[in-house]
Amino acid sequence: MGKTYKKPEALSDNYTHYCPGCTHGIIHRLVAEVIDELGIRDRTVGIAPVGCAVLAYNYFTFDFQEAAHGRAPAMATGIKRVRPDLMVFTYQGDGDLASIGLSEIIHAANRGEKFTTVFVNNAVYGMTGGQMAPTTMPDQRTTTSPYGRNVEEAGMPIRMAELLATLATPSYISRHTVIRPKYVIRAKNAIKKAFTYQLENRCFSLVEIVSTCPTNWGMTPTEALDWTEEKLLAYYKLGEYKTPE
Amino acid sequence: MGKTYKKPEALSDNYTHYCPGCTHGIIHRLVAEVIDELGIRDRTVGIAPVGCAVLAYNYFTFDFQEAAHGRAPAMATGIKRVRPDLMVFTYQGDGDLASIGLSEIIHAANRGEKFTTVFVNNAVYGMTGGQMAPTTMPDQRTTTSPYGRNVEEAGMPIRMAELLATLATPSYISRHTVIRPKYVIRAKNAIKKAFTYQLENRCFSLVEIVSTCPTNWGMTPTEALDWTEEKLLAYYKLGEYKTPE
Amino acid sequence: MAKVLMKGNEAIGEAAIRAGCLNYFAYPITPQTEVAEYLARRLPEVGGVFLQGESEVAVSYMLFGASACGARVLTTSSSPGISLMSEGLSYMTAAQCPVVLVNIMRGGPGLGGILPSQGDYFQATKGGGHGDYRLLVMAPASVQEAVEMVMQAFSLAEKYRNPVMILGDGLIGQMMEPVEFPDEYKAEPSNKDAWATNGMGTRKSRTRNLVKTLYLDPDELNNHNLLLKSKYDRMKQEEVRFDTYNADSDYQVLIVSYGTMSRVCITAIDNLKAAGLEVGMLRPQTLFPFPEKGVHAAASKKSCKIVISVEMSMGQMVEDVERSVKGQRPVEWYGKCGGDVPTPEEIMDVVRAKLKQSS
Amino acid sequence: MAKVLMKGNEAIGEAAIRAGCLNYFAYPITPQTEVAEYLARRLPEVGGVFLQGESEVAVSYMLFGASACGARVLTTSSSPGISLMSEGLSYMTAAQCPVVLVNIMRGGPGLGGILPSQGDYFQATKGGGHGDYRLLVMAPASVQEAVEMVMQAFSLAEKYRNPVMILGDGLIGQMMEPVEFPDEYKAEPSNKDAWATNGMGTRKSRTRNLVKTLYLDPDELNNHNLLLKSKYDRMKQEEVRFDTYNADSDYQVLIVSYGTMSRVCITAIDNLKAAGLEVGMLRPQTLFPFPEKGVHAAASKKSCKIVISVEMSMGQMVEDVERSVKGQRPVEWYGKCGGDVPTPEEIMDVVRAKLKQSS
Amino acid sequence: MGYQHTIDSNRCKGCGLCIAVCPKKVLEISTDVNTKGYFPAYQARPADCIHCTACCIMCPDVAITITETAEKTSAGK
Amino acid sequence: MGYQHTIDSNRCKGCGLCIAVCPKKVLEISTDVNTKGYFPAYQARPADCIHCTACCIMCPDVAITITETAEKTSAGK
Amino acid sequence: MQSEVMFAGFGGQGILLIGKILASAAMEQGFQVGWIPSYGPEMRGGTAYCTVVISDRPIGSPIIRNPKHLVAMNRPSLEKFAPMVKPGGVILINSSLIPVGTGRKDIDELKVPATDIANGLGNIRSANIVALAAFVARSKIVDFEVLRNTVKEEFAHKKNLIPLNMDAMEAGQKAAADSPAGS
Amino acid sequence: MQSEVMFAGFGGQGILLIGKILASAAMEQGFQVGWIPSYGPEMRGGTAYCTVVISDRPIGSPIIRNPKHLVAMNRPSLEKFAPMVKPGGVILINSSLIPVGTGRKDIDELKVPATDIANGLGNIRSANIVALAAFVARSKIVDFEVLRNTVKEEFAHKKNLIPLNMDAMEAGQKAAADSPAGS
Ligand SMILES: Cc1ncc(C[n+]2csc(CCOP(=O)(O)OP(=O)(O)O)c2C)c(N)n1
Ligand SMILES: Cc1ncc(C[n+]2csc(CCOP(=O)(O)OP(=O)(O)O)c2C)c(N)n1
Ligand code: SF4
Ligand code: SF4
Ligand code: SF4
Ligand code: SF4
Ligand code: SF4
Ligand code: SF4
Ligand SMILES: [Mg+2]
Ligand SMILES: [Mg+2]
Repeated sequence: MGKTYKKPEALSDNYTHYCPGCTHGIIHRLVAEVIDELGIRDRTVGIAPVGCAVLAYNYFTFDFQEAAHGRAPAMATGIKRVRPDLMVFTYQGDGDLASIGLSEIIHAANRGEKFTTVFVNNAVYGMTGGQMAPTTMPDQRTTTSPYGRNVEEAGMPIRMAELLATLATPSYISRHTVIRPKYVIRAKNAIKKAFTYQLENRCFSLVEIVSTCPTNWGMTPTEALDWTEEKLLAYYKLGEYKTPE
Repeated sequence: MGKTYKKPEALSDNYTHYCPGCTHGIIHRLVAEVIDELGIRDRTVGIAPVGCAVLAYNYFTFDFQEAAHGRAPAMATGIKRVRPDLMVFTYQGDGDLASIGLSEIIHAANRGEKFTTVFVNNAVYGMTGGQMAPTTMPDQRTTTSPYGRNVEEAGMPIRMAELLATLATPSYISRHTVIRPKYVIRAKNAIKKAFTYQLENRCFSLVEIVSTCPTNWGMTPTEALDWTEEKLLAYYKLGEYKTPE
Repeated sequence: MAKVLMKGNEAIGEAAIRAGCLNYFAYPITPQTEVAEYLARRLPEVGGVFLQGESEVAVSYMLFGASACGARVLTTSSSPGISLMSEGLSYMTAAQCPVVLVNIMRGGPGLGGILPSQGDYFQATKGGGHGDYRLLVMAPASVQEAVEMVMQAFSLAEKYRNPVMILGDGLIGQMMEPVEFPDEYKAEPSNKDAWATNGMGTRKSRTRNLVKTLYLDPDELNNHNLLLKSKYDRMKQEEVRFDTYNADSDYQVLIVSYGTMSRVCITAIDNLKAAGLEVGMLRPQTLFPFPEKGVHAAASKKSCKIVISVEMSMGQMVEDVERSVKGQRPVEWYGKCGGDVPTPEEIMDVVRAKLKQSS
Repeated sequence: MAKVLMKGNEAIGEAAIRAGCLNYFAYPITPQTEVAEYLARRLPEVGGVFLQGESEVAVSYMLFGASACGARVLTTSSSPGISLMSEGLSYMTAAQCPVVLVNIMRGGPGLGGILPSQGDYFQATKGGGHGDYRLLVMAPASVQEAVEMVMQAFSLAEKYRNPVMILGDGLIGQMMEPVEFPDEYKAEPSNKDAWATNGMGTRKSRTRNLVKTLYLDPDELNNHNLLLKSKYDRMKQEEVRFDTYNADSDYQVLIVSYGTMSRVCITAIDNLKAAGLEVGMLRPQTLFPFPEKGVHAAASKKSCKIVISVEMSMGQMVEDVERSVKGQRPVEWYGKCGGDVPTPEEIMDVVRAKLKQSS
Repeated sequence: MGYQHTIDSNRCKGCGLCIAVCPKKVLEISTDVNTKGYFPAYQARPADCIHCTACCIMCPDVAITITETAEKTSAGK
Repeated sequence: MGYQHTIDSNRCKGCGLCIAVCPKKVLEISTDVNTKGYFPAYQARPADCIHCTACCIMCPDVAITITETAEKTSAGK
Repeated sequence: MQSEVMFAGFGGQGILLIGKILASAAMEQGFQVGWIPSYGPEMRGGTAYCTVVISDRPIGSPIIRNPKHLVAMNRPSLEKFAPMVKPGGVILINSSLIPVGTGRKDIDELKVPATDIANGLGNIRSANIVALAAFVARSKIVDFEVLRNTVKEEFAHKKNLIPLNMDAMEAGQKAAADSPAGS
Repeated sequence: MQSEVMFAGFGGQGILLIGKILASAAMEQGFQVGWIPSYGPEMRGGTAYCTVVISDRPIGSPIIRNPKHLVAMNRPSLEKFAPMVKPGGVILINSSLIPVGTGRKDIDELKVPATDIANGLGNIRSANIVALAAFVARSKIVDFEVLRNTVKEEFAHKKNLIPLNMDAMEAGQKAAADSPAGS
């Protein structure tokens, strides 16, 4: 029952700047595998966020644009409107997408822009050193919520998949994670589905992936996986929230 | 069964710049009546939007700030955070709140900022002469959708009340209209309820009011009422979408 | 093509189409919304892209995305809308995106008013956003000139891979004047395969393109800035444009003025000439690069006693005039902002008064 | 109070509290996030307000709302974040909101880099937003000076009812230096009943207050702009501040430099003096109002052959230096941006080289 | 009959909303223009007015007021 | 036995995710530091490896590859 | 030689349109022209006005404080602008809506009941064309035939309105002829 | 007189902390001091370093290319920075992790197995304090007693760590004494 495994073509050989055990790396690989399998590398344009994944383009082997913080969906809109033949995806963190970029992602989804968003939710601002995000859990300590997120002042964490799924415009919205191999496989299938809807020019598609930030959570990579399962997945329920009918 | 009727104190004598039959005038009056009845004029700060209601402060008799386009909720947040004792409301149009100001209203609502928003949805950009808004109906002709709103390109109209009601943070969210006396009375009760939740420091509160723009709809004021009832109310369902439990 | 009577805003929209730009992203704002309204009708007719963005912030990044994959794009807005594009302008310039922007200025600061103004000179020429960058800025004084500048803007933007801004005031947008479109003219989109993210597969060298603005290594970032600077220096060499009026006379006063304001000055100059006072004018057509040498030379003319910068602002271009004159002559400013454009009579009085003081 | 060793960013946060500002709204961005992290801990201890906004755009309007009802407010950010506040800054200045902002500059344009830079000089001093407005801009050269300027900023903001910006580079924020806080000092919030929207009921004259920026009538808007201009003119009279180094020597070269860059120049000047070459320096402490007279006088000194503007940018302050020198002496520029701060040795070579050329 | 129904003809913009909602068809648009250039509404059949305030409630310009008059009558309570 | 399991010790950051998911407890962290200063994972009990790719699937740094080796064996299919 | 005509009235009276028609006609005749609208505060509800500048050489300032002529379609605009008109110009007064005159002796006051005439023609909205025709007939600022063609072109996309507007042209021309020159 | 000390090593070795402690001690002794961190690209994963400037007069440039002294806690940083040290300075080498030397004759090379010593004390994390103590003992850049107090203050909020770090101070001082001066 053995299998072989090798690095996808869409992924470069570059050594990543990510911290040990950061799941950004897994998610990069899944995107690359999907692009290989769909054979669209030649006409794909990725958009890197401002966040730990800002250097994502160093790890992929196709055209890339680097966005301003939160604006990737507007850039993707610009590309798809003038070049509908290109396959476009944004790769965004939770601060990027759910805080400063909230308007851009909702409007793009609501206009039904035909691109794909890979939304990496690690419940914190990783790159800047662990500040509170709109997705930070109640009582979770971060450098800007040193006494724990106080829901009286900061409100409850925003669940983007649920929020976007309420829009009337057809779209594909689902939430996955990569903390165990079985989840990794499901996450990849979802990403493939999302890209396929784009290929068919069907609708906007977004896959939220509940991810980890061992460094800013102050945990070992494996502790981070367990905390994700226990705390994050209890609030961020996995599943398909919307499919275009 | 006769009744008396006179102008509320919170309303000034100034003649409004609104077009004949524009329901902004009715909504102004309702807000003023509620403020009179709650006796809070002395500690109320209103925030005018950028839109036809930008001059709202000329028609009220208490403190006012004039916002930038879409940013009223951020200003209200600033006020309530440093002066929780003040009663604060934003008065915003649909372009202001649902287009450029989408992020500000959602984040304010999600943080549970304790102010009130009166959201006047007339399905068009009134002040600038009738451009398409995120709330414009499918196939509705506007100066920037001269062939009618194409949902393939612009997506479906955004239903703000429904969208905001999905947030996990407690709030009061309802939708009303003012196209018939009976609706006017309900709308007023909802506005009063919203202000009362603020008085009790309970939660964020928003009342969406489906309104008219006879001028840019190219209708007489009475035709506008009928079109609202027939077209808008069919999509923008009236009712309470959320109450703080 | 025959002359047609057209509103500035509509003529600007048509000019873009004639220049081969079929992609327009914008957010409505007075006094330029007619551009959007015109293109909302026209672009579908020519198979172009019209999109009303949700905000000027979003629009600026739609421009980025579209132009970074090689498309010609236009946006138009007015003062507050341009402010919201500040970050985007810094990014687009850093990423070398050849976009064209039109700012039909209104009164500021803040919400200000919707009448004509020239209060955004600093923002346009010094860069409203962060970091070292410049826009190539052109200022039309008539609807016809607006059309010509818009059409040239696209080739200039591509020549330098730098955003170009047309800076007009509300009158340029609202006025109707006869315009002629060089109907044959249609700039050929330059080949952008060297840098555009238009899909590896479509390019000969099947290496990937990357459009970015982050340079974590200080030397790389410094070199990137030196590259950008070299483009601005080249603009200063090759793109400076200005016009003069009554410049061969022995003018005692030199007026520096641009846009609609300069037309009012022309009437004032004619009247003053009739009344026996010679006044010359230099009208910058490019605000960046600014005609420094031209202004210096014109100010240094023997007969010239004083230089006056006349602007619909509280004194912005006057700083560039001062820099250019280098102390050769006293430099004065006259301006007004709010929308009430100074009249020829007003200018005449100012010229007489300031000349009197200076002597 | 005794000296403490503190990081610039943390000292800035503490300084605000000492100045009686207990309200902070901000969005994280390197290299100044430590201010937010410090105040997130400290403000709750002193019963203050700490709020991380959803974006810099929102933050700028939170400042507007809070200051317009009379509260002292602070925000801190870095280059791209300040660009997103451009519209807000235009509005706050138009509405005369006394807010204090700190920009710990990073390399630009675009995302640029996170290392020290002075590339936002234009944005800060000429106004990144639309319309005619100015910020009062102060540039500290040490952590201690940053603390003092932050504390003064609040009273200046209230004196003029105008936003005040502290413009520092990444080193000012990241360096640790000994600082002393005048622990008694605590500026009394001035009475703002004349204009603040703090609730009619709380005011003697029970007339309502209105904070707005729209003036549809052109004369009203022009008068409003004249009012604002009068404040800037007053700043030019009363607030210009600068420092000099080796200025009593018969310097052959005058350096104009600010912030961290000026400290590097001091070392270079000492070394050059040791090597027998006299160089003087003028360090603007206020960038707006700019020390025009000071620079003009210093440049006009007989011994002075040349003026060099040394900045961590591609040449921004140099334009104000040129304006000030008025052609008295050749004005040169030296700069670098990217984060690699020029070294004393580098400056020494530049000074020698440019002096050679000029003679 | 206890109530006084007044339309401020110079505040009125002639939009007709009051006319549309009057249960008693009391109101009509007048034929003479007001200072603002609008043709205001007026009570064509005042006697039919039951002072239900429907018109006041719908008037966007607060042009209509109903006051109690001195002599109280049954209709008045 | 038909498959070759390789860990690129200089790509490995020693995060341990592979170790956590290995059904056969094949992997361990080595005691010698790599060029990047990390202690990489290695196959302590290669014989137990069933080439299930679980470790490959979890490795954020694509440090693990499994290739088919020349001689096909039963285990290989 | 340069002359300016100001058109003023209520929003909705078609003021900007007749200004544009006059400008087009003048352009057809080879003049330099400019059409400057009022925009901003006045827009909503209040008075609308525009200025047409016609000149035989490039037009300098588009900002005109004292126009040569005025076409006033309602009372507020007559009161607001009549005093600004240069001596010697024509002031057309829509006497249907304006019971008064200018009281000025130094201008040529032309009273035309444009609204009534338009009503007579069966469509009140053509009052603006009646006024335009009358004004041109009196001021001779452009050739009447050229104006006629320009109006035709303007309504080319609404052919059914052309006869009405041609009648309006005649009626206006006639009204100008009938009404006594000067005053 | 001004001297500069560069501390360099892996992130996580407590490099920035010992820099700060030295700066505080110098401040206590009345010197002008500045502590300049590395921030940016290097941050994540790679080497961390900071420079402490100590002077008897106001500090000009905070940017130091050629420090007087170097404390190198790992091999990459020794290789990167040793060549930049001014002649006559002290270079401390954490010989537990660095098998090599500088090969320079113009500086005072001090080899201290800081990591091993710390391990011996029961907590590898105190290696930085061992190195700091050894460096100060050798360079005498600040008074050892003052340093001792500063370390105490630094750990005031983690009292339980004070004994450990005091032992580290002794061990470091001793290590410096034992190792031959120069090389
Ligand atoms: C306009 C602007 N504001 C702030 C920043 C600073 N910044 C960079 S990344 C980031 C947050 C990143 O968090 P997230 O999006 O969750 O990505 P992660 O690093 O967690 O993957 C912030 C605030 C910036 N670069 N630009
Ligand atoms: C930054 C900015 N962008 C655009 C505008 C122009 N603008 C003013 S109001 C408005 C839309 C108003 O529509 P809405 O909010 O629906 O209010 P309404 O007039 O319909 O009541 C726009 C786009 C502006 N003032 N500022
Ligand atoms: S900081 Fe967090 S998100 Fe960023 S690379 Fe490290 S672990 Fe991953
Ligand atoms: S334009 Fe529309 S919304 Fe604005 S005042 Fe007129 S009717 Fe009301
Ligand atoms: S009060 Fe009632 S009955 Fe009387 S006019 Fe008004 S709506 Fe009609
Ligand atoms: S509703 Fe008011 S404004 Fe409208 S017609 Fe009636 S009285 Fe006049
Ligand atoms: S392939 Fe499977 S069995 Fe082999 S090491 Fe990896 S996880 Fe363990
Ligand atoms: S998962 Fe990859 S990086 Fe992590 S320890 Fe295993 S091989 Fe190394
Ligand atoms: Mg994150
Ligand atoms: Mg609206």
